[in-house]
Amino acid sequence: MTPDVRFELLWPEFLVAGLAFLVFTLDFFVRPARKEVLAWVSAAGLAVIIAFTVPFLLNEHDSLFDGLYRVDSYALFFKVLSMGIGIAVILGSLHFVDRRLTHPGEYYAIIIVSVLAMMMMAASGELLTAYLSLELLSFCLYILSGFALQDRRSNEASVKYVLLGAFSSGLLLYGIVLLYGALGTTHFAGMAAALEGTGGVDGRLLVGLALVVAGLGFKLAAVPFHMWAPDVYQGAPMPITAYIAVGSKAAAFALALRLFYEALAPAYDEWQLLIAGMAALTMIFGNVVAIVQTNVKRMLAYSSVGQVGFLLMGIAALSPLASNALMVHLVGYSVTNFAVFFAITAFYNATGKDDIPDFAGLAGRAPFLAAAITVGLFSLAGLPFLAGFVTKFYLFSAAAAEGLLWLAGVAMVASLISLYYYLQLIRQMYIERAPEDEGGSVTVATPGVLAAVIGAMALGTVLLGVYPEPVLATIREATAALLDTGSAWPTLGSAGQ
Amino acid sequence: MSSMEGALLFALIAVPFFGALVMVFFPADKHSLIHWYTRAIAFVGLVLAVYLFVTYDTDGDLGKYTVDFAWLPTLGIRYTLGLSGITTPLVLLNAIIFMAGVLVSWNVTHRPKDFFIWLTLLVSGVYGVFLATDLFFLFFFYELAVVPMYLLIGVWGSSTDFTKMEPAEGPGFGGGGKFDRPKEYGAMKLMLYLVAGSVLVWIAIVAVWAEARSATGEASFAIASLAAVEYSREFQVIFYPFFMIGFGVLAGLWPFHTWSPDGHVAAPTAVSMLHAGVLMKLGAFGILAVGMVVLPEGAEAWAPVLIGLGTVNVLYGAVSALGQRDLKYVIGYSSVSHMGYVLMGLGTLEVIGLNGAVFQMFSHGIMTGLFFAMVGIIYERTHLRDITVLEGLGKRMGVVGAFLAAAGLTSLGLPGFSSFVAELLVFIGTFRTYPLLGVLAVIGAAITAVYILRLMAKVFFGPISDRWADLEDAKPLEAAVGAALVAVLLLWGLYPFRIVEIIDSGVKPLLEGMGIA
Amino acid sequence: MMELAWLIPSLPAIAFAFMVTLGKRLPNWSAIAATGSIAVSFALFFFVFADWLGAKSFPHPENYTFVYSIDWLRAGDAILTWGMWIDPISLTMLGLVTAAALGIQVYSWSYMAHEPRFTWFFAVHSLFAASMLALVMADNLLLLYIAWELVGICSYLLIGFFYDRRSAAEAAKKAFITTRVGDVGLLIGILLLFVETGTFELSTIFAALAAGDLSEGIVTGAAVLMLLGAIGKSAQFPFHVWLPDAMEGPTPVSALVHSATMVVAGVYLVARIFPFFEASDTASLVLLSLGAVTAMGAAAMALVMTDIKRVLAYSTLTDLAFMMLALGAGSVTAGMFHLLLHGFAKATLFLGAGSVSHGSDKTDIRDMGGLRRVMPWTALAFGIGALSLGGLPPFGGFFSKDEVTLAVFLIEEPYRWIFLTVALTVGFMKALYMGRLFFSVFLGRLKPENEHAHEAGPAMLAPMLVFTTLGAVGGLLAFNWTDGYQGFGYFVFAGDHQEAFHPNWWIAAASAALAVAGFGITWLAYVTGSLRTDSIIAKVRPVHTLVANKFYVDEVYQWGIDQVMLRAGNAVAWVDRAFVNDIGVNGPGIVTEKSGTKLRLLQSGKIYNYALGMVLGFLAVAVAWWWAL
Amino acid sequence: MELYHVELLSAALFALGVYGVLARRNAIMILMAVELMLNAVTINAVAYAAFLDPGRLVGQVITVFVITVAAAEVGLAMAIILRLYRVRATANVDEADTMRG
Repeated sequence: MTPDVRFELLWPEFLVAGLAFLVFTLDFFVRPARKEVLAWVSAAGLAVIIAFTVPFLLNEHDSLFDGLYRVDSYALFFKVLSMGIGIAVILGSLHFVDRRLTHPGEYYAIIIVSVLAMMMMAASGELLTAYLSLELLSFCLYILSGFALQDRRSNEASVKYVLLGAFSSGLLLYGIVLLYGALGTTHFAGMAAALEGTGGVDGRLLVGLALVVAGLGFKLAAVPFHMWAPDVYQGAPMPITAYIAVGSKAAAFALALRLFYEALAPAYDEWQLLIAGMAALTMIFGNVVAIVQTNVKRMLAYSSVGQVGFLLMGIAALSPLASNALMVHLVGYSVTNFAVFFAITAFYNATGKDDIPDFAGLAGRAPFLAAAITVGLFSLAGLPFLAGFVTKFYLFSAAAAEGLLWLAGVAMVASLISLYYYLQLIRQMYIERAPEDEGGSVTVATPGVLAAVIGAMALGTVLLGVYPEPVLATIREATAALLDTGSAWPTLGSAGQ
Repeated sequence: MSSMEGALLFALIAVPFFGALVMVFFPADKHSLIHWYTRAIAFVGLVLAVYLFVTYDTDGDLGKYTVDFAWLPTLGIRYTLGLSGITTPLVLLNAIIFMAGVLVSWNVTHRPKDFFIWLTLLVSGVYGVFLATDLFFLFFFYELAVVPMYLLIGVWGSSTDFTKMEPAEGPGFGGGGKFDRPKEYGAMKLMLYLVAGSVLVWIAIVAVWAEARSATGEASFAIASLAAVEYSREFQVIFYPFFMIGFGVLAGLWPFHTWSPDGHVAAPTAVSMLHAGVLMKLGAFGILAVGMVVLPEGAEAWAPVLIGLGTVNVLYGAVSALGQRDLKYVIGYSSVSHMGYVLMGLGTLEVIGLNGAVFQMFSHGIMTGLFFAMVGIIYERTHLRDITVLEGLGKRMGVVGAFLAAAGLTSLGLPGFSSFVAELLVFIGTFRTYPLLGVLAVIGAAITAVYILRLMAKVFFGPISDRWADLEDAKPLEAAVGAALVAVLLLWGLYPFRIVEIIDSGVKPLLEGMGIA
Repeated sequence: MMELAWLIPSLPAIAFAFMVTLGKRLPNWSAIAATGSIAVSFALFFFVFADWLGAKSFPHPENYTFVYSIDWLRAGDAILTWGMWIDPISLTMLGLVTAAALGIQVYSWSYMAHEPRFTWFFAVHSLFAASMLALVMADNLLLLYIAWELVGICSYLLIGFFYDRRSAAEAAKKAFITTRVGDVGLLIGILLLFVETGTFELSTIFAALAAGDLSEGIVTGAAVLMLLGAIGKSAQFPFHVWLPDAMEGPTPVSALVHSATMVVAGVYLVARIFPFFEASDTASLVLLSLGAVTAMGAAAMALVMTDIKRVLAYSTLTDLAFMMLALGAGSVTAGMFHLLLHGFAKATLFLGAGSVSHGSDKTDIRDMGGLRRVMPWTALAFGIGALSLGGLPPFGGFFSKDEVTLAVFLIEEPYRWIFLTVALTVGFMKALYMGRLFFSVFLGRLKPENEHAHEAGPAMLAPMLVFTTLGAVGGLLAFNWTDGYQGFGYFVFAGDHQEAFHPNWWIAAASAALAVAGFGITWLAYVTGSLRTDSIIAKVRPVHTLVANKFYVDEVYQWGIDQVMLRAGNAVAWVDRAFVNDIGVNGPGIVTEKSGTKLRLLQSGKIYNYALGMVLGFLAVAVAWWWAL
Repeated sequence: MELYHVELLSAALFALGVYGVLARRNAIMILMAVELMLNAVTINAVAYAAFLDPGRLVGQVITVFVITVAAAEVGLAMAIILRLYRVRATANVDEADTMRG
């Protein structure tokens, strides 16, 4: 152990953990009617921590515990992103928790713990650390997805998630250990060096890599490791669905990006095509199956499976440009999905329905929600003036620049397919008329806080689509850190930076 | 070009775009305010476009950069706008059709706010495509122009159900059999088709960008710098079809045209006008200003295919129109046929042919706008578009009939109307390159005469039924729109010197840039 | 005054614009504007004519002049200008057109007085005059084509004047589309020449032709293609079907557009591009054959028709074919001369026919007879016109017919006798049908129901009588009256075939004898009744049926349109929907959706299946890797 | 004893675990099968540490963490399965298939 570990660099993590405990504790003292306070405390706490973290870690670049734990701008970016996602989910959950869930204290505290896990995933510089933070995140999500205790589906989702999650963690761990056996280390940097040293790929390495891909693929919900996703998305409480779709995915990609860029880059030639193939399969499968869905959550689940395919392109292309593209797409994806999911949450809060035909005539009943959903869906489909257009354009350009034009082509076709089912929902909202009976003509009210979150996300979607440069500048900073520690780039230098 | 004109170009896009955004905050039930507001936006655009057209300096070069703003430097994307001899008339076309479309939409009372917001956004997208000189933004606006279409058709459109119609008497009104075309189908097909086309374009854009980046080491989406790169012939031959077919889908290129009649038929009047009048031109414009400019060798290699498909368009569209029984379907297929001339002109890769193609874009835009405006009036009054049922309307709707006849005569290439000149130039270009196809194109114009006159004779001539005893003719506003459009057609038909001079000033440098002429 | 020649077509055009825009507000001014403008144009014609005669010491080798030329369009290397070409051929036409238009407008004042769409009639009439004048003065093929099409559309509008009559609407459509088919050929021919020579200018094209820059194939091709346009407009076989139907229009229209002026545009075109026919024997032979076939067929049909205007229409066809024969035989002089005199005579006849139907509300000649008693002036005019067109000396028609016959006589072997026979036969038939028409309408017994019929008013009679006079004495133009004017052939000629008047007495005698015979036979049949037409018809029943049904050409065309073209339209429309759309467009969509339906079955909802999926995924990854290495 | 002996043992154990997950219908049994897989991991880790990386304790540390995580996981999973039992009166995962397709 190196003695001079700069523990102070972990302050943000400590603070988040502390916040979680604070909320757990506060829960005992807050009257049931006033549980809202907990949400505000959680959100405000995370906001304060963000405000503290950014200046605190801005120019730090260090690795703690002999490279186990990184403190760099890449990690910082994801820390802030994670906490931002946490705030959004907490505020977005407010009314949902109020009306449909019990135990709000635990709910918010667990979300904060999971934020901590996400922060750690992006910072991990070693496989076991990565595994541990990943498990921490998973545990939180297992609980959260089953949080609607009275809902059979929530329970079913939770069971499926936890059993398959445990199974996948078994695969991942076995893979990690095999890699350890093959390369003699679990540090990313060391793995890269060892990979460059080894002439061929032996059985251990191969099986180990395949298992790691399977384990991570589960987390990312890449085909064919995605099968839990639709069920869990559908069963989990609505804000948690959003959280899984966005937060868990962002963290998993943060980890995957670092792993592939820092540890596995030397074997680029071996895995590029594989990841590209997986990406293609994922985007096609996700989008094609989404077409035939009738439940909006399930449709969005498949849609986000499809999105994973797009994101995987960023890994398959492996270039500075591609990593930037992946991250900006991730940001755009997060904002956009939140806009859609929270708007659907608002609808569900008011009506308790979540099948696509239930949205008929929403444009008349709740113009704001309909507009937000439309903005989000159009962005997901990659239409202009919205985040999705720019980020997809970026991502596909980056892929093409690395000779993966075919993959970009597949992705564009997949986007086209996705447009079809997005339009089905939009058609319900704008073209179909609301059913006359069963209160179909009742206006759907959206509480102020939720409306604010939805509005902010929709606005973010638009802003990112109109002028993405500031976000991109930040991302360039962040990936610079990734590349500093990364090993030699197999294909090209930093052209395009 | 001065900074003043740069500001004008900027305003041309910004006024409708931000105008639409501002409209979001209007109270939805103030219909009159919304109508007048949109008219004002359209009028501003018209004034700007006319000013730019009138003052256009034909001695300049292709693509005058006037607005330049680094937007996403990592990829080399800049927000640059410019005006060329090719785009100047097209911008004017867009302004005219938008103005006309807004005016004839006086009867939109179902959610007019949403309608005009989408319509205005669409128009700003069209302006953007014409003015953008950066490929990214061109594509950006291209998509923007397509997207609102779905809702515009889906919400405000009308369905056609041939399964409920009585079989037509007499030959030739088969209309392609009994089938049902709900507006949602038309809207969805149109949307998916156009986006599918843009996917191809997108692939090609990205491929060209990546190729240029690896050749020059510099990332740029500026069309001019992309065009300056020497791509290998193989690359060009592979990727030009992506542009050609991708943009061609929007231009109604056979066999990717079927979205167009179905879409036009389902769309509300103003949208049909803008769509057939302007939007389809975006496709042809894209082939010209992107495909040919960036990949000239590819364009040369594929020119025979393009011109051949264009000929198929001409004949196939015309013969198809012959068999239709729905007024709007006739015009929809006529658009397919007329866009064929544009494609043929592009396929000639020859200065006169290209002049003709661009002029035909303008001319067909105005003409088809007039068509749809008048058919819209008929439909609004009679709630019918079935040619086999309508008869003798000329007695009651003389003005509408006259304008429709003017559009029809333009469409069959009657001298005095601008389409004649445009088609003549296309014919000349074609005769110089592929004389046999030129012959077919001229024959296509004759078939046009058959279906147009057949339509006129059926719908407007003959004895009128008592059913239409109190049918109302065009209102003054509608008549004014019709008269204005006819005046434009006549103006450029009788004395096309100026407009062709402008177009020529854009076409020549373009061809020089391609290494032809 | 030559530089003001551009005003000749422009004035009626301006009048048109005035009437279309302001006609509804100033209804009283429209007829004045129309007639006034054409009157001024008519006057201008004389000034231009005088100028031309003065400027060109007559006879002159270069018998054309450019008066005015403006840039109309510039694109690439194509510079298109609008200019005027004034030579004896165009001057002849100018005179005929302005005179006919003026006279017929005056006639229409009273004839159309009760029409609600009076203004529209005069507006289109003015536009027609403008386009026709532009056509004859065009110095380039493009302008000619433009004017050509405009003339066609005016014809369409005028035939369809009574648009609420289904038959009128159909006739208008038929006329436009039929001529349009010919125009396809014309346009292709023009474009062909443009591609070869780079210009539409007639002078340049002729220079290239003279210099031998054009290959023989191009010359013949261009000539035949342009001939297609000419026979469309001049309603020659096989495009003749529209002209008889075109009589649905008001009578002044039939007079002006469909006999005296517009239909001769085709003849004019052939005369205009005559150097091409001179250069190509094949083209000339085509021209001759078409003329012969049309002349025979049309004359036969004129013999059996019973509608007064239709008889005149078929007679027009015959005469147009006669002009074509002359041109095919190489004599522009004869062709133009017949054109001129036919114009006068036919105008007389149509105005007379209009007067008859105006006064008696009848159009079928079987319902008429003895009308000279109630409308003597009309009878006089019609009679002279009929005798003239029938080719009876000393009326004008005899001279022009004689010129044509003579020209045909001068054709080289081996076709000479064939065409001469045709010409003489047709000359005989002309006399037959003219005699039949005149005698059965005006002579004989007045039917009781026609007793109330009345003579036309002065505004109608005056133009009629003027044309009658012109037609009667016009033949004198053929003679060499002065040293300066050595006959029509010294004025209108092609190339350097200036020729003085030189009659061939044998031919003249033969044709005069045939004319007399023709009128004599009809006199016997329709006046004295000593010759029973019924029995003659009964003897040649099948032939009569064939001719009375217009050789079934209309039926063949109708069949072609209904069974071929419209069926093709239906078929393509169906293919477009069933294949291109339902399979090509919907197909991928359906396939995608079907795959979605199938693929979702993979998602069974069972945990162990999901785990199996993951294991298989892992295996696939591992195997793929293994295999790739 | 060679490394590959241990590796084979571990692989066999892992495969058994995987088989258990795939073949069992009872949630508890599935959980136990997962435990089997994790045990295979620990054996492997220790063996690698002993054979390949004797100076350091990476393998052992992995083992310790895995055991801890596995314990937590079982606790969590049991709680969730208990809810399944409460709601559906069975721990058979066949019953938990209302969401599919």
